[in-house]
Amino acid sequence: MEKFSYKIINLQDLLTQVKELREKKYRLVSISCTQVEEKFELLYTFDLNLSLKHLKIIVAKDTPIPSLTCIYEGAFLLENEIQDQFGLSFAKLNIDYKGQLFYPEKNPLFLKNNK
Amino acid sequence: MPKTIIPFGPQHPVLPEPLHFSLTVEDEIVQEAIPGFGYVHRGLEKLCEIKDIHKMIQVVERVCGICSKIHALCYCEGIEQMMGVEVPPRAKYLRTIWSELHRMHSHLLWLGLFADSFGFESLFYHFWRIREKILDINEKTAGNRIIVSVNILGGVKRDLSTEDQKWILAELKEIENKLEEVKDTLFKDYTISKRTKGKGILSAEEALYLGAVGPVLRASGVAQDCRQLQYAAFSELDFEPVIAQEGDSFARMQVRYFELFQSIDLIRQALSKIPEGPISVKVKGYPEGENVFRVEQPRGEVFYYFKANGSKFLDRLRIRTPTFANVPALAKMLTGIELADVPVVILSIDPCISCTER
Amino acid sequence: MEYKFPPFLTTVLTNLLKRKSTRPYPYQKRAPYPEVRGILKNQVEKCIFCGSCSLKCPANCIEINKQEGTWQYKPYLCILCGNCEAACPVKCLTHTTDFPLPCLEKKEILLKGTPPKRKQDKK
Amino acid sequence: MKFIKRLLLTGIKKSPWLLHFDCGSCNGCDIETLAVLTPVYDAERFGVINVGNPKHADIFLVTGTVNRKNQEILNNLYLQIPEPKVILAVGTCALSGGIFAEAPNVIGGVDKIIPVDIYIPGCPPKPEAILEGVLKSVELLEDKVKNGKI
Repeated sequence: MEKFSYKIINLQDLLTQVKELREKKYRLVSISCTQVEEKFELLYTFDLNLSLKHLKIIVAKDTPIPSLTCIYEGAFLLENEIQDQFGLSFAKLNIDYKGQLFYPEKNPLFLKNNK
Repeated sequence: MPKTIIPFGPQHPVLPEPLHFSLTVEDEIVQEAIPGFGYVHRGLEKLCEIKDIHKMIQVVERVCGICSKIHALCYCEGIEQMMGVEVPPRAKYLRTIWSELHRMHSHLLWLGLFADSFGFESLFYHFWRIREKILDINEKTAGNRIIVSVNILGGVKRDLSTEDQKWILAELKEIENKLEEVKDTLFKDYTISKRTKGKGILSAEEALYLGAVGPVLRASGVAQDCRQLQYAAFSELDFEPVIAQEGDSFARMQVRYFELFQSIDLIRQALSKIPEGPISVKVKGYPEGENVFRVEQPRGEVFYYFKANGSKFLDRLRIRTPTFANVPALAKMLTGIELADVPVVILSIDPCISCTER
Repeated sequence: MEYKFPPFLTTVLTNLLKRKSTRPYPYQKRAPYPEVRGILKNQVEKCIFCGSCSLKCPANCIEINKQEGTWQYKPYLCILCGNCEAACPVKCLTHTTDFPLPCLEKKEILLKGTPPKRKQDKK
Repeated sequence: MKFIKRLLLTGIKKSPWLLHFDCGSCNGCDIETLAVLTPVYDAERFGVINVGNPKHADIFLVTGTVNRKNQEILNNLYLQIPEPKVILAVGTCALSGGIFAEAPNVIGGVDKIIPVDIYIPGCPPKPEAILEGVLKSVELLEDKVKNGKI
């Protein structure tokens, strides 16, 4: 198996970079969110013929993140999950559960200081 | 005809698990399907902050009871890769054998439930009777019927004796015969082809674009199987991904049925090549850094992301399970079909809700 | 539609002539396999109250008091993983092959033994 | 009146109907419960049928932990089952939360929301244990009918 490596990109470049990958027929595998102190790291993973490509963006809590749903329609579940668990917000989601995908009320349980 | 919204689930006779769909229906034809979740959500990824890396094996085994062994395999191989632990070859083979047994029991379970969804009760019972043989193998060799708990970091807990290996081969022969017996029924029966052919079609282009994985992707004609990544002992075994071209519910059944024979073949190959030697090595220290790992589950590719900080607790464990990836494709398949076909199409992706929500 | 013989009918009919596959459970009990993990038993006279089982338990179902020599086990929390059995240095913990039976209330098991004397105490 | 009671008693003894609800289990207990109803363990020998409608059920079989979203559904189903009824909690998760007791979205065992009559420990319990529990619950049902005000 290949070694894990990723590329850190700017928030503004995200959509253009992902669009390029889509044209090369990459498949969206996952978006993984990690809280590192006050910031959040989002790791986007793409796959083409069983080789992986990772992009990483680092955002603060209040910055709206552009949604991938205009490029990959199926990203709405992954993004809604992050919205639920970490309280981040995504702009222009095609199906927005407003933080109620998993919990009946808005309550980001995965935040580190929130027990 | 006005549009009507029909709630499907969470408590529905055909679904063993709570899954909710809001179906917008116009004149018996589904126009839009919006999934709803949260009835099984536990938040177990967060447990990695209070349970150490060894105890987390038991937690990830309980992400899903059906493919528990393969979750543990993915977790262990991922952590071992991070720490640079070399697992003894015998342990690799044993992991492969148990994971293929799990794939078989999961596929048989699904074939039964699928038969139940279109009302073929006797076929449902037939498949579940065959499945008991695999559970007996699990119980005898690993000590539990479903959650076998054999994996540890650095190897496996239990060994297979020569008598057990012989017994497994004999049982496999019997299972193979029983499966051959129903081949005609599955592919030639009028009811089955009427209920499944042409229902829930997904093209290869759409499947890739919506991120479908596993048998759903392979039934659309894309030959992608994560076992080709050669984790565990798969590098030394021969196999070709099973594919079908039509992309409908029938094709998905076909892929899963032939994967059963593939698994039988893989177990036979593994049992004939299994080397002697120790079954585990001692793991010292704790992992540091980031890693991703993926393996092929019965339902498709599972993706693990680890972030560790050198202490005995992981910083973050993220699990992207196969059904989670298949749900957008399912929502797409449901549009444009008749309301009466909804249960069949939902079951055709083999939904595992406890995986999806974790 | 042209009539076709349903292929599963032959299987169903031959099944009628075969042996029953049902295990008549309450009347006839199947012998458990020797490797099965069932109820957890502690031979408390052998136990040294070292605490490794409670450390290794992923569900925190074992509590140990070293001074008083008590071993407290909550069967309703136990997930039968077998980690404690593997961790025990004196092999006093064993899983029997019988499965835990249904009960009307949640009970804890409290065993009392004599903790081994420390070296300073012996002097 | 006595005659009706006796009729009810035989009815409930010979065919206790079962409602299965998965409330956040890992599927292990669910498939074991289903395995009990299929040929190898065949609970239909005792007249047990898995029904989808709570109003038809006598035995309520719950697997898994309770979380914030399904506690209402669990309570709803419980209220809809007519008396006399027996509640079975199957598996370690349903008893106490098991390994997930500390997870962020888990409230705990089933008995935090509804009263439980019989607990079946095990992770997952063997089909034999579930069958034993179902048989025990038939006895309890009988007691409830005998001592009830019907």
